[in-house]
Amino acid sequence: MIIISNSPFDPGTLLTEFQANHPEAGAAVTFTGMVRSTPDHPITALILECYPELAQNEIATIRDAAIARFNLIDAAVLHRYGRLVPGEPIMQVITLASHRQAAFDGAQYLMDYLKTDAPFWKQEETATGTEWVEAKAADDNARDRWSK
Amino acid sequence: MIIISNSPFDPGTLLTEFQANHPEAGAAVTFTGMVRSTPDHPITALILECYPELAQNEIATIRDAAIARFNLIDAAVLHRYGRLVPGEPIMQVITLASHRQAAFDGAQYLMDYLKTDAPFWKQEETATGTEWVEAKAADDNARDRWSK
Amino acid sequence: MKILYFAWLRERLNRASDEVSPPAEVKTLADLIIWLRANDEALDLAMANPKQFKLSKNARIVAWETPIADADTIAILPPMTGG
Amino acid sequence: MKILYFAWLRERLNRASDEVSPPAEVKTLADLIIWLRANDEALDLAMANPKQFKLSKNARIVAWETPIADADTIAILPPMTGG
Repeated sequence: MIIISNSPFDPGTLLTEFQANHPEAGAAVTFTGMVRSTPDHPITALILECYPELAQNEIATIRDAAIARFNLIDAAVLHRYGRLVPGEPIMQVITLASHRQAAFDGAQYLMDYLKTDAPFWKQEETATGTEWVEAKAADDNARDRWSK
Repeated sequence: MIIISNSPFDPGTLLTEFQANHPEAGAAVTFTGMVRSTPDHPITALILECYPELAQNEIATIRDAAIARFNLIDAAVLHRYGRLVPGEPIMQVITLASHRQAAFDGAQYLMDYLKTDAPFWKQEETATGTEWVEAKAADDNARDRWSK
Repeated sequence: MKILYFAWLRERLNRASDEVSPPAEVKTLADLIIWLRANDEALDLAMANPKQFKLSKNARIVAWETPIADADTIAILPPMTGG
Repeated sequence: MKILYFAWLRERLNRASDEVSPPAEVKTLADLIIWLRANDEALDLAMANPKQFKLSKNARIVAWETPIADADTIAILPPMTGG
């Protein structure tokens, strides 16, 4: 399941449904990313731009690779775009596997690739305007550990 | 939050509530362990025995250690006991952190310690009777990687 | 002193607990296990591989060398298989 | 040929897309980028560090040496910051 959407989602509903559909799974790992606003760096919103057709295709490729590599029973990716306020879920990954290590590894692999290879761009909205979030070298490094 | 309970729980409800209570978190990792019955090894139920007071104390210690070590914003552990049928969630761990790697590491750390240090014992119920699940050396190894 | 047994140890002994009054020379958990095994053939057999068991005192896992007192509740814990 | 721009590149150019008709010697995406930059000062400046951009052809990320045709939709993608 891949969902690219500009509507809010409830992280728990997705997990419950996905898990209920796969009674053969022994382990589920769910990653949920949320909009953060901190005292050091307060923001009023995060605005996500996206290239939906490309996102759909690239995420499908990443998801297929994760399922094959870690022998996952299934994997779901949901990613929002549009304007999101602090506390709102931005994206969610769920992996289902027979055992816990595969579910953890699959979820981390998906996250590392999504950070660098999924066509989304974040803009932070503050009291004084908006600014594009810069890509992090740390994210490239996190992805590259899987090709060692 | 630590819950030791013999009542069924909904993995999603717990995640949604926990996440909603912590708007300062940027990342949530949820591990859910479910009862598996496979064609190779069909079971009718899993019966979990527990020493509740000790479980509460030991899980509190493990949880405090995870929060300190990975600088988590919060962590929740829920573990069931009693008779569970295939597909039912057995336990759930949720970690909340500013960033994803800490949330992933914290969840894996909690799982590795819970597997070996939380006083629960599983018994598999099949058509022919019940049998205690044997502890796995792999679980001791998974835990020991954190003390390197 | 209350002794609790869990899981397959409880099944092997056919009881979940005992009330015991060990003699004064039983000062630590390790002493207690030696004394219990000497007085109970089924427990002695079930604990043939003692290192696999963890022990708790008053609902805290503690080292085998921990001192004990009459009012303590002790549990003998087979390898755990939760999670 | 349709060219799509995203995020800060779209903002810098002040438009989300172009329709272009590159000459026959523009055979690959790499050729196309050179040709586009030569014809557009703002794009040339915005792509001063070209290696940071990924390119897509018909909604698939592809290598810079990929051949292109008139009917293709190309996108120039600044470093991604999703997840």
